[in-house]
Amino acid sequence: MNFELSDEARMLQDGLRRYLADAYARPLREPSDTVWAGLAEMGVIGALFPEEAGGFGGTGWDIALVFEELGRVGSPEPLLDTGVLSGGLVAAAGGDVEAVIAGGTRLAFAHGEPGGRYDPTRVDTRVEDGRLTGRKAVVAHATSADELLVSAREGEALTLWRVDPDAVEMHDYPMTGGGFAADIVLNDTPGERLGEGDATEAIVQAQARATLALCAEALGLMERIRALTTDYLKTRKQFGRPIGTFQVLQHRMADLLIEIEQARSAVVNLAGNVDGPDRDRHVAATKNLIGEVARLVAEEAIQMHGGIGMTDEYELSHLVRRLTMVDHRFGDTLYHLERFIRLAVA
Amino acid sequence: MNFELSDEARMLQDGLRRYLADAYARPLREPSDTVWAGLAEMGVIGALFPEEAGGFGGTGWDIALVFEELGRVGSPEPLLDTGVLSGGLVAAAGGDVEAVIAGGTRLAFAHGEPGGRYDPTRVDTRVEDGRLTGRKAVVAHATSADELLVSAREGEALTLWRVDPDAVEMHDYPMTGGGFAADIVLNDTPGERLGEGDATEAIVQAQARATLALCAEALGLMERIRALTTDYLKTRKQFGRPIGTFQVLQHRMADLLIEIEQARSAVVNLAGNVDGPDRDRHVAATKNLIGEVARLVAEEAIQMHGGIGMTDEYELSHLVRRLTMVDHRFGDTLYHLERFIRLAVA
Amino acid sequence: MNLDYTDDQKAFRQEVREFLAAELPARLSDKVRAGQALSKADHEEWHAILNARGWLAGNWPKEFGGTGWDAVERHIFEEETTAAHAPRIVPFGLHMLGPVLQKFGSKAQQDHWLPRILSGEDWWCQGYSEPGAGSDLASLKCEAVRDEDHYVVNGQKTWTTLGQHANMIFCLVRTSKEGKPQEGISFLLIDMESPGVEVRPITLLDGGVEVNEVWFSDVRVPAENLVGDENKGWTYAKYLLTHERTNIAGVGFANAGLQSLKRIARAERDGDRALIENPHFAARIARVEIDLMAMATTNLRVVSAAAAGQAPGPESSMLKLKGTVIRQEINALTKAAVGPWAIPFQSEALEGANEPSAGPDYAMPATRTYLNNRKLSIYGGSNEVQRSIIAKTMLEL
Amino acid sequence: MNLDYTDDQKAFRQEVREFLAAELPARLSDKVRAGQALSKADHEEWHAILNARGWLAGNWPKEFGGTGWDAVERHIFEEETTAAHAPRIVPFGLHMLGPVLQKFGSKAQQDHWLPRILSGEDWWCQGYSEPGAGSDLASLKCEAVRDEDHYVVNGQKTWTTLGQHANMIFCLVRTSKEGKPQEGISFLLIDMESPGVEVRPITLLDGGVEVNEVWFSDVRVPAENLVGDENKGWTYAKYLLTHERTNIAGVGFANAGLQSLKRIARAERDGDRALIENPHFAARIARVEIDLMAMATTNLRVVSAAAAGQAPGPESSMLKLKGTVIRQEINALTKAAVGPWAIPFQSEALEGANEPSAGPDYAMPATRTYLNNRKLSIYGGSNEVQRSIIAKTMLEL
Repeated sequence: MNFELSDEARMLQDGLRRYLADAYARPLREPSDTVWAGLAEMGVIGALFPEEAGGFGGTGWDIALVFEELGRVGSPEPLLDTGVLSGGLVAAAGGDVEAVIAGGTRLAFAHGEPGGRYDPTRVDTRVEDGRLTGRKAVVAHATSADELLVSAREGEALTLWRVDPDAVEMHDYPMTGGGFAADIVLNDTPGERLGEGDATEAIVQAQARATLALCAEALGLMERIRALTTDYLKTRKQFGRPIGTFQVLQHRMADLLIEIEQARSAVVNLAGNVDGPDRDRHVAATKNLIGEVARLVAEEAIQMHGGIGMTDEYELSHLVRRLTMVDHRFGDTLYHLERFIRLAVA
Repeated sequence: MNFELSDEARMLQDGLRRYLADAYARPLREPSDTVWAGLAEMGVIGALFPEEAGGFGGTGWDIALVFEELGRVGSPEPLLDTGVLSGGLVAAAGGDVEAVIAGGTRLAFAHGEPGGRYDPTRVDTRVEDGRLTGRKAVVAHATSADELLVSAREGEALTLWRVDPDAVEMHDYPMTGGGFAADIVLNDTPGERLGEGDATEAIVQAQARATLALCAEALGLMERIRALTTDYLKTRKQFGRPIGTFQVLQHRMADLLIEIEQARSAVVNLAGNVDGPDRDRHVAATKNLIGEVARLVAEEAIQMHGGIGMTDEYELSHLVRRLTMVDHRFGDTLYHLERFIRLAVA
Repeated sequence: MNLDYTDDQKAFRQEVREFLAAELPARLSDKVRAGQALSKADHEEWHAILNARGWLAGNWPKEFGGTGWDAVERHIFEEETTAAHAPRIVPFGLHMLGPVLQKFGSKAQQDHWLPRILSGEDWWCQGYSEPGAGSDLASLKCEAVRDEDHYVVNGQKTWTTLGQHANMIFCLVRTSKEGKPQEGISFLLIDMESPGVEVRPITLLDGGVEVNEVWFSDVRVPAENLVGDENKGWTYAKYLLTHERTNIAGVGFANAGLQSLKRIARAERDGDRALIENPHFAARIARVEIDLMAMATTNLRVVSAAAAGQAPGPESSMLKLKGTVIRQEINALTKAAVGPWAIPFQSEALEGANEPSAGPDYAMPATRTYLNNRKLSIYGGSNEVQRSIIAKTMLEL
Repeated sequence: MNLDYTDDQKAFRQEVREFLAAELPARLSDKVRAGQALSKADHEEWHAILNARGWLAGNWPKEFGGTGWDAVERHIFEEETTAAHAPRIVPFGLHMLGPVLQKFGSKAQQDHWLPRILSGEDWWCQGYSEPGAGSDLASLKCEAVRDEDHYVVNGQKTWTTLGQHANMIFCLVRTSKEGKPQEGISFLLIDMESPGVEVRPITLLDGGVEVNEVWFSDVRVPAENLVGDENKGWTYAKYLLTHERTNIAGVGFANAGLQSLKRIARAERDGDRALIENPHFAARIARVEIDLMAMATTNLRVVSAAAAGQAPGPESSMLKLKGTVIRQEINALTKAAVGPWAIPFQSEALEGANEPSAGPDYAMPATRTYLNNRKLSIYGGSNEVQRSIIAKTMLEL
């Protein structure tokens, strides 16, 4: 049992933190090609892949470390979608992710469908003779992707296909947390098969790792939001004294701190179990807890800031918007509560 | 729309409040024959029955008024069981409740059975040729009752029977809120039929009114607990000043006050609807809300009192024990949450 | 005690319903139902319709052109208009300035300004908050110095809602620095078209623009625009805050929001069932509905007492607090209900522009409303301030 | 990073399990599982068994007869004994006084008192709290005046847990009224059999007697029973409070309580299903289990840091707070789970006497445990005090 970072991990963390502090010295709320190239160059994308795929990491601990740091600066880069979700699927199927690791190729996973909500198996897109027909909804970072990975049914089997983004109809719009998503229409669109057999378990596994990434990002966001709020409580004066001297706000901050510590432990639990036999129970527990704590932290941070916390211009707004969106990918608190009950309580 | 008490109601309230202030000047934690006689004499039992039954009230408003006052002093008298629940059933069946109103006869309703939890229709006690066989559990105030009312199945029908307490086997024990309850064994025990036809609706209606009584009592308990706690916050000093000057406790008291106000409105809602077509929805809503608020008030009151709040000797202990038991009769918060969903949400 | 409305009240409710059925333009109620922002012209159109019926000033006495309704009638009107998705009445002239002028203004001020509020000739906004003086209004700094028959105003106001539409602003300004902070504040009416007034929009968390900063640089204001006495503005402001707190519970908004939430939860699929059949989601809806049922009755109790002539006391703090908690919970549940459709951030789509998400229409405003309504617990006296008021007045702590 | 125990740690866990299987009397574990009160003899029996194995003083260094375990080993021992429903170790001598004597006591005091703790010859209790000095310990009044080679003690202590069994009490007493309130406090060991000591039981909310008032009237205490320096008792008390806070999270108790709750929820019928199949009840269990999974890891992080030599800091306040919230929620759910069987108030039944309720055995302690464990958030520094500590030390507010 060891909760210390290894020397390599510590180096990655230090380097990444320094790089991000610099890159986000002026806050960036939209993805940036420069930052993407910078992340690739310092090996951050490679840290998400195991050696056999050409990376130098790929464990749950690596994912947690990288995404907590990205969360701290509110980075909107498509690293989760490209590196963990789509890249993870390609690597698991034995595909080549060299270009992904090098930062040359960005991927997006077109999986969820209108009305499918959070069910990872609800796919109605059909494939016949290597051509796909169907609709995909809210595909994150679809417009900036060099290649789409699309899930579709071939008979009963859930299968994965590489599709050229230029070959589909895209309706794009901004996302609440930055970047663009798109609704996608496939109409007899050609695709190239990725992997063999049924991909359900591969998708569930990739989503479990992406959930870890998202939860770790949420942890970073919460840490940064907490720091901003603490600073604000020390500087802002009302009724003649810093509002941080009011006992009510002190106790509410103490409660936030405790809950963020819970969130950290939940991320640790998932990081240590994401590739193990107890994966599903930990995915459910961690995503549920993170969703609960994220709502509390976002709402309390705005409330304690008062008016300034409601403005777009202030740094908090972007962080809070990203944090509030965590509950809307890969299943929300209630979805995972029900899963946890099935797996652990009932 | 009118939230003012009528002159008669105001008189009853004033008189009852004065009487109880006197009767409970030294707190009584167990039922008292003197208090019972006093209540009967001033017409409090009669206020629970309509004129056609020999009373002079019997509306939801009357029940709410009486039980809020009883709650304020933590009275453990069996008025709910005798007056509202059993007496209500007898009166509804056209039986004679004169002796009940006069205070001469105390009744208990032997209805719930081991394993039946809160389901009012789960009755396995059988009746054949006017003789009852079965088990009843946690029959409140059974040992002090002059007559038992027992529910039993005759064929499919749910029926009611008057039974002599001396004719049954009783295992009695104290209740957490004061008074005694008993588990009862009926073994070919003779009974006298009360009313005709299936009694299910009559039982549900009597329980609805008893639920109102219990919720109003909880409201009175909470008012008294709040007053005790406020007083304590003003007198008790720590770190050199009254603990009521600490902002954290002020805000928590404000939240309690708001929730108690919610509880009052919930009781009003049920009082106005307990005999109407929207009864069941209001029973579910009010009992659920009271259960939630009662837990909050009990736990916060103990916490704000600190050590003294943990002692049996101090007045709070009895009030808190009674309040905690409200959730264990006629369905708890979760039972009524599910009922409310069925009736109002789904 | 009884919970029923009188026959007269029922008849009045029927009259309001018929009026709304006949006169509320579907174009406006559709926008409100869909959570779309209303334009200045939309607001003006609805105000004019109400004014034509004599129902614009529900809280003014008849002598000033108001309806003379009691609190229960106002409540019924509020319930029915909210349920019909009518635009809310822009409150600054009608609910805020109007009562202050009626109570503290001169006859000349009443005669001049009140009819212009009803006719729509003036659009008022409120100049109370300043950076550094939000919940702590008494510490405000914006200054007015008397210069013969004018005041010269310098300083800044913020959180000025819909200031971009307004031609007039009523302000709290500092006219003296002596005594306690609450003393030395005056209540001044300022023409926004005066030289030296600048309005800068503030973009909010939800991407919308509804509040503004207003800057004053040597703005000359005729002394006749002072309301009441110099340095007594704090008294008028407190009076106004009390008036602002009628309907502070927002029961109508909460009910409309709850109905909309249930519609969405019935429409959304969750696996093989409707979302509303998910017991955990249903439990969250049930809890907030149960709370709302109780709060609606608390509100009626206060309304009923007000109609009987009792002044609203600290109960309004309780209603404000519980009301915001309930509305914010409904907003959070609505955001949860739309699932992944909460992710699109479509300001243009809400205005009816290009490339909306393929998601259902009801999903579009969910995230923005959730974010925007975080303000409910901040403005008009934050919930923290309300708790302190309750502790002081009701608990005497 | 990794979450696995080392092979040595796994072997140790196995060793503890085997010991418990062989040595823990079923009579004792049955009582603990059923929530029954343990007698003095029960406690002494279990202490003697542990002492025979050399495992009684898990937090003492070997030189004083302790095990010398590190924090992880202590954690494993705690997990296994709790899971096996072993009696908890009575902490006053072993976990509280022991470390203070080892750190601040004289050699003579160590040689005399420590072996008697291990052998069970002395049963210690704690004299800290006073009426009016609970969370605010520094304001204590119980007074010790030096009279040649004795102190003369007058005053009152309260909340003295299991004082009815004790022959010795360690007290904080006021030896000076000068300076700050924390100054002028001394740490004194008092023989309970001295003339002038009176113990009065306090019945608690749950009907049980586990705490006492202790009164001192001109009690003469040999000066050699002063630990450390006069007027420095506050330092020793703070040290002790830190030590008391190891295992403050109560993960073992919470786990045992959760397992018991699930057993009850599987056994209880709720309509046509087991209670655990009621989705709303299951949700409440799930939420507390999820919280507990996270807290257990927070606890391990602190344990692991402690094993690596880091002193426990304000994290112990976080663990105390979250730990009590979780345990109290489990207690509340257990009370809810037993339904109407929560109503019987059976102090005698718990001791095995006559006329128990016909309800299932598991129902009997539910209400009493719920009521009794309200103390968790009050004693050992109330949760309010913990929040203030966290705000001060970790947020620097």
